[in-house]
Amino acid sequence: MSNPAIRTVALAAAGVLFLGGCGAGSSTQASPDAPKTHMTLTLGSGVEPQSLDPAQSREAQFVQYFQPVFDTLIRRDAAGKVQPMLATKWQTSDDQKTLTFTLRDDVTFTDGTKLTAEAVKGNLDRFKAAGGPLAGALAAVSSVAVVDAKTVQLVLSKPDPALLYALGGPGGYIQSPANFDSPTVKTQPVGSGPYELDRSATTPGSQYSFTKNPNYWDKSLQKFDNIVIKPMKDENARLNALRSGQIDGMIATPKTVQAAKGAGVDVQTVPGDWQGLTLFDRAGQLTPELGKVEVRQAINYAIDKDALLKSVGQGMGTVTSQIFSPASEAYVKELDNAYGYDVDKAKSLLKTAGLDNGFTLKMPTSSDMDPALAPAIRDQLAKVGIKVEWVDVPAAQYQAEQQSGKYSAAFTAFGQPVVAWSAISGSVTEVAPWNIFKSSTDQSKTLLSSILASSSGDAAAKKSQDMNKYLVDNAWFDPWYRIDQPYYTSKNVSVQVQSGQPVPSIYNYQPAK
Amino acid sequence: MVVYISRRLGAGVVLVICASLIVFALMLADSDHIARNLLGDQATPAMVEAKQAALGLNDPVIVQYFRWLVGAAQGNLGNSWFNAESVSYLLLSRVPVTLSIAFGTVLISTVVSVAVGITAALYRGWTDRALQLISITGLVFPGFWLALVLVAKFSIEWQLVPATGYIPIAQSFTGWFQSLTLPVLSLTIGAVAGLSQQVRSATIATLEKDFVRTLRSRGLSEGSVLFKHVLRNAAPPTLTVVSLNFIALMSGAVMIERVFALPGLGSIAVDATGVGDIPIVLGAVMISVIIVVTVNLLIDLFNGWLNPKVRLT
Amino acid sequence: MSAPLLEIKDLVTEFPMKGWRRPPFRALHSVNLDVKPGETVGLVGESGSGKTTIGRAVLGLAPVTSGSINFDGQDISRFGSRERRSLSKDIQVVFQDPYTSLNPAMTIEDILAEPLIVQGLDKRAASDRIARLLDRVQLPSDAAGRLPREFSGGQRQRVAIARALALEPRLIVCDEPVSALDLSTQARVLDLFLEIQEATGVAYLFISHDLAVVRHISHRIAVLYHGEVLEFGDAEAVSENPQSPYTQRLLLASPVADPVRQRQRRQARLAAL
Amino acid sequence: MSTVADIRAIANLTKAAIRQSLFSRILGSPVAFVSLGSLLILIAAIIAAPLLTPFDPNSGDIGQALLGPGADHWLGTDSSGRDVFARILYGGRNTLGGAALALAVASILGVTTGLIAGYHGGKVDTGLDWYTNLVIAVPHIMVLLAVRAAWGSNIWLIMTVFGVLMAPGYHRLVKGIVSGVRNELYVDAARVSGLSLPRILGRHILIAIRAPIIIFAALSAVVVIGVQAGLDFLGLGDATVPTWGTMLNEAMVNLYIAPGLMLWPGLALGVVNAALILFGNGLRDALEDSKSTKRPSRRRGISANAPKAGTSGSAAVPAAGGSDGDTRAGAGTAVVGVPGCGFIPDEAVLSVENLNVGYPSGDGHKLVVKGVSFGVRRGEILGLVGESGSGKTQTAWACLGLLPTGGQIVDGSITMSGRDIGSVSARERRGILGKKIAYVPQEPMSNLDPTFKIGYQLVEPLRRQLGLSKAEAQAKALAMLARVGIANPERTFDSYPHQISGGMAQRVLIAGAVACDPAVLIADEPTTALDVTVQAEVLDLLRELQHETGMAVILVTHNFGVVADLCDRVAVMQLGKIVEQDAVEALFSNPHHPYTRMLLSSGLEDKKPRTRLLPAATPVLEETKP
Repeated sequence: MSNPAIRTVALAAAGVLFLGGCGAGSSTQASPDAPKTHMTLTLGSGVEPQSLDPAQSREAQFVQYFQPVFDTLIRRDAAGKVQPMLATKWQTSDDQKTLTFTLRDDVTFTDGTKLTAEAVKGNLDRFKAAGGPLAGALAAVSSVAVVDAKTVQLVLSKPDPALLYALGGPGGYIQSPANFDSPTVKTQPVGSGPYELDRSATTPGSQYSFTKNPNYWDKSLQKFDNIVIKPMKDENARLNALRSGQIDGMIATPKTVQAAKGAGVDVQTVPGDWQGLTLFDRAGQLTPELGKVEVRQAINYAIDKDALLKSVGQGMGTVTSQIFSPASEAYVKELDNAYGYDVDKAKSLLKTAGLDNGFTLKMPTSSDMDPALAPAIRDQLAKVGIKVEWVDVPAAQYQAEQQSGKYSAAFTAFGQPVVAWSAISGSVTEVAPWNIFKSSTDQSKTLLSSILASSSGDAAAKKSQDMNKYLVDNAWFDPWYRIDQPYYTSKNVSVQVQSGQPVPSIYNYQPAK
Repeated sequence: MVVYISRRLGAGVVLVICASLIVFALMLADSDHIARNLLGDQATPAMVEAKQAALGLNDPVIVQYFRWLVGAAQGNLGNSWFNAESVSYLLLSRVPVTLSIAFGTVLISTVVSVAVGITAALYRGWTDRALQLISITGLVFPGFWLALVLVAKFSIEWQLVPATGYIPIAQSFTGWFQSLTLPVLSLTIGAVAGLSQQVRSATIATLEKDFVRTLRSRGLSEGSVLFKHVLRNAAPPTLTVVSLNFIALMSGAVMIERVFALPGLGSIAVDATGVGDIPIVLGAVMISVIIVVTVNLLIDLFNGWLNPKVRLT
Repeated sequence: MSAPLLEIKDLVTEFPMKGWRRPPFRALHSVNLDVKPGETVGLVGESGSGKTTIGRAVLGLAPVTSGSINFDGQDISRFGSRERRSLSKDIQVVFQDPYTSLNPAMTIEDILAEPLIVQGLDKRAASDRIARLLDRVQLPSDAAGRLPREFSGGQRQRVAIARALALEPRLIVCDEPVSALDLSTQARVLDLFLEIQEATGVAYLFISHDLAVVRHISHRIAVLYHGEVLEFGDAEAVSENPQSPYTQRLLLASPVADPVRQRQRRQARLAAL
Repeated sequence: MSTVADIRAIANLTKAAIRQSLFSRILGSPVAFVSLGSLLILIAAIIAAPLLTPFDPNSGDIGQALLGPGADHWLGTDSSGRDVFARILYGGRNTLGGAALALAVASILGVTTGLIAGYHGGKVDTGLDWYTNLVIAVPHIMVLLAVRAAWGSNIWLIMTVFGVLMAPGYHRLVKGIVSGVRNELYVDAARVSGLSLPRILGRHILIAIRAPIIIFAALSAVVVIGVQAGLDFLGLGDATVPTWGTMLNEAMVNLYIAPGLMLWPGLALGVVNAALILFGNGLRDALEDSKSTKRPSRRRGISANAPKAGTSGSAAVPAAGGSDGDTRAGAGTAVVGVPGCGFIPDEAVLSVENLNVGYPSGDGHKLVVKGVSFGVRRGEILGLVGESGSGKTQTAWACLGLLPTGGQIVDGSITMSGRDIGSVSARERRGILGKKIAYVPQEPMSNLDPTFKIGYQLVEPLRRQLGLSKAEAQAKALAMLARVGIANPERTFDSYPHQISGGMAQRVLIAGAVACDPAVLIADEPTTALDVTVQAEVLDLLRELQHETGMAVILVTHNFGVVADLCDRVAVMQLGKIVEQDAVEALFSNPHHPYTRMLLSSGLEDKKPRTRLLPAATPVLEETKP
């Protein structure tokens, strides 16, 4: 039910590592209070979209630019659970290969076009074909069929546990079919959402302005007259804007939490990324030493995770050794402590691997990593005899460099989706974009297919936990900790954090009482 | 005059071509990451390949460059790769911001520097030393550091002016003025430091000129001698410095833009260069070169008007 | 009579003008002159007359558009820089301005040693020679270690003369060498020029705007006006009995230091208008 | 950006720069000395880093992060537990080393091209000019980022490229100076001496550009360091290399947790910047001071400013004038005038009594005019004659109240219609100047403001002093131009100074001086810069004007011919004193003072050509450096 895209999209686009996705949710649905009239919600964002065409959209921080304009097929509530939106209900076939959606019949796009099954099919087909950043989210969908005017059927090539969650995000944005071939499709979005983009009050690089859709079908989702989103790359600039009353909400890093609290800003956190090293070259193609499991385990033992969390994460987070969110079905509590800080153990493991003299590990670094990380990792690994060679790359190219295949390991920060499969399909399967060296063993293959083959949720959960154990035992990764992602709001608004997303969805904001 | 101006503008066109070619060649020296940056982390190698081909990155450099040049000659700078908008729209929306900052800074720093520089030149002694000390202090503190302090006081503590952002003048003059106050102030302090020294030197040099004594011997008021005659003679070197300051602000104000979240040319240029948004980069180079050429031409014409001896024909 | 040491024939000098397609400025129109060994030829004229240009052309510092400059029977007007350098033994210069003709950053010794070392003298020989040169121009020998700014205008001009003498040239081009000096200093420097000529037999091409100075030091005088030689002849003849009306005017225009005679001259001049 | 700024100002100093040895200049300026000293100490500390700190700048214990200053870590630790002091020292290697590299590249490149362009001029210059314009026009930060994207973030590479981008500044500076120095006579003299081109460039031209380049380098170092820190601050530098900029970047990240981290790299940058700026300014000021000792103007020497006490260049100092002896009031009484040398006539329009003019010097005043007294009657022309350094021009300026900066009337009075105009307020003086007492300067061209039309320069004082309307003032100015013998007054009225000849310019200045019918005209060497034929005409004009208006004229000159032509009375000055004063015929026919006699005998009139002018025993007055 979750989407792998939550992971480092924020990282990649914003170039800021701590703004990744998140997992488990908070409790109640925002209840609509008597809305204050004529209120504008102004948000500071760390990113700016490349295009307002849903087919080119991304997850995480980007959703705030799209949600005002586009309704999704289904809606993720604050806890990350799927709820009806444009689809009032949906049904999954027993073989998990067919999904049937029933659509609302009272929805019109802001250009007057009516929402039909045809329009939904058009959007889904277009999303797959456009080759946008998240085109892979609908990879399992082999065809979309219009059953009748208000029923649409998705046929899958294989089961995809993450598909529903994806349809609550970019994969499920539905725009007016009349706009598909418009020359302004990237700049003047037309959807059926609660707000419309006011192009005249919008300046790329400066602000995106949205006004209330007067004919919207669910007034309870329109808590503001206007929404303004201002891209502000610099966290200090955002904080200054928030403190001086220019914006009402912003994403932040743990480093400013104390200051924000001191300034009377409302601070909330949502479980965020897991951070650590991803050891890409598990077969030792580039760095033969990494092919040995003892070496990967030694790396896990060599890092003083508590010290890192305390210093870099300001203690806001939980030390772990697994990549799965506590909210996901693959989570195994004991695995959080699988690798404690143990230099001697690490040394003896390296000795076992025949590496008394250690080896050199080349990894990319960029200025947008916390400046304390690179030296700390180098020093800690140096203690067990592993020499880290940091290659400085421009922040804007960091993600491209990580995925370039030039490095056998890298520092990564991944969101922790509620659906275990999202994480698995992002980093573990052979075609996963973050399985850079296509790592695969007989055991991993077996485990993967057994997850998909499981008929029940419980069985799948069991297999996912087995997968988790396998990954931890074989040290495919070196996770250090899960961070608590802070989000700040002014006294003018109240907001509920969104599980699985570093920033709250637009629906979660409301004027303060 | 017309011949002169058109020759200068012609040279400007050649300058645009050379400058853009240099930057283009640099950008393409390592263009592998561009498609990947565009597609994000979920892209497969095949998608990256396809994107690269679609952007024309697989063509020879010279072909790519000519494609751009032909478009540019027809007034079409193409669309940004990383943003759906057209390059001209994106850049032109930022020109007012940058020009507002640059003009504001240049104007205020010039007025202040002239006052400070002339005072220092006239009184010398301890006044001179005090003013020099103040202006040196301006050079010692980095602009962004000053900016942070100013925001903390003026925006957060006293809530006098907005902490961030830009408000177009068409929307609200007061808003525009307020949104520029702090950025201009933090840039001005550094600019005054250098410029006032220049005004001081030029004024001292002019005050030593023989004609100043002769003008005084005619009973002219000190104000008239200073502000009409000395200033006009001291102006050309000062103007050259002002124009260099202005040019530097075109892309050099990026730190200040970042601190105040201002959508200026500097930050779009820096961001575009970082990710490899070549159409924007080339457009930004073109705009800056055009601005530089125009500013230099205007300064030379103005210098010619000030000093008929160097007047050009 | 002996053959001329320097012979200028039909010398034309043009300077390119700034600006597009502007015709060059012709500073000298077909100038003819000659200087015999040991002789002083005075060039007199007002600003813009081309007198300095002639001197610079002889020194190779101004272009020769056409015509020839023969030194010792050899046309030097088109010498390359190497041949020109070899001429430094024969032709030297004393400039007008003693403040800018000496490099302010070099000591007197360095300044005087420069031409000597170029000619291959070793340091020791050079320093002996410098002591003799300083003595020759009546400067104290402790002057060698000092900088030009420590000296007055007259003393600096003596240094410049010493530099010109260093290579024992046969011709010295003197470009307004006394016009920046005070009256009493001028007299002493003129005395020095004469004394040196008597002792060494060097020839002077002596350029000045002041007819009285030229008259005093020259054997023959050439009067220049707008790039042309108006009159060239024996010093006495030119200054006592000028043929050209311009020379006459020049002569009358210069005031004499005697109120009574000056009144008469003024009246004569005003009457002539 | 501020430093490109200083190119012109620095270039202006060149002439002064080469007149004093660089080293002594630096020593001579305490500011420059102290700042250079502190820079050198810092550099030494950076080089000796391993001796000063046991810590590795790149590694630390993250468990020991963000400690305050203490016994182990003197300046505390950073967010990964590295020793801040060690990082400051080792970071300084990269920051200052990078800056030095950029400066070296920029200066080597810029100086070379500047030398070539300045010395050769012509097409080479045009081509290099075009190239510099290109480099200036390209947005530097984009080039740096593109280079970084293309070839990686190696600080040395980036700084090399930045050096290339900065080279145009040096190019322009050097070219400007060299094209000036190229025309210096000493360069010509070197060519005539047979020096080869490389030798001339090396010996004569490099020396001239050395000091300005050092000043410029000091100031542009501030820019380099600023840009480098800025790039690091924006996260565009190499985060793995310790520099003060990356330290600032780290401090920014931890701004709210450990604001103290900002302090040390900020301080290091501040100290270096301040030292560089103060060093540059100090050296510049030192050069400016020496520059203000102007050399005498073209044909005749008048020391425009306080002559400095210098070393006498010869043993032959006459009893009359040891220049070192004159630094205090009352000293140096060796020059004694003959009786009547301080004569003040009755009914003098302007009378000067016991005038002493001095310039501040050490613990007192250096007097340049010592106890001068004279007076001038209506309709009279008084000649004030003397050699350079005699104080005649200082006396004239004192009468006008227009002494250069620092100069002041130490004692004595200047009386005009019963009022001491030496001590009136600036406002009152402006009422007198031009109207009661006017001035004709020596160099016609430099005494007209080149940026205003001649008409404007005449009309402006007329309107102010006579309260005329614009039209009236214009009519009067045109009439004055006609009166001084300008053939086409309208055309001259509409011309800029550079469009007219020197003789005409002097007529314009005379017209401006006499326009308000002054009672006294002070003419300072009014014909010295003119050709003899023009000189005669200008003297005629002055005579006529004086006859017409009956004004009193004080004529300052060194030329006895001019005195004989124009003056009624003459005062001879020597070393700040009047040594003799008499009616003109009497003085010429019967000079009393030996100095007057010596001066008169130095003239060339009535001397047999090609004979000695002075007996060998004449006191060598020229040997006294003014």
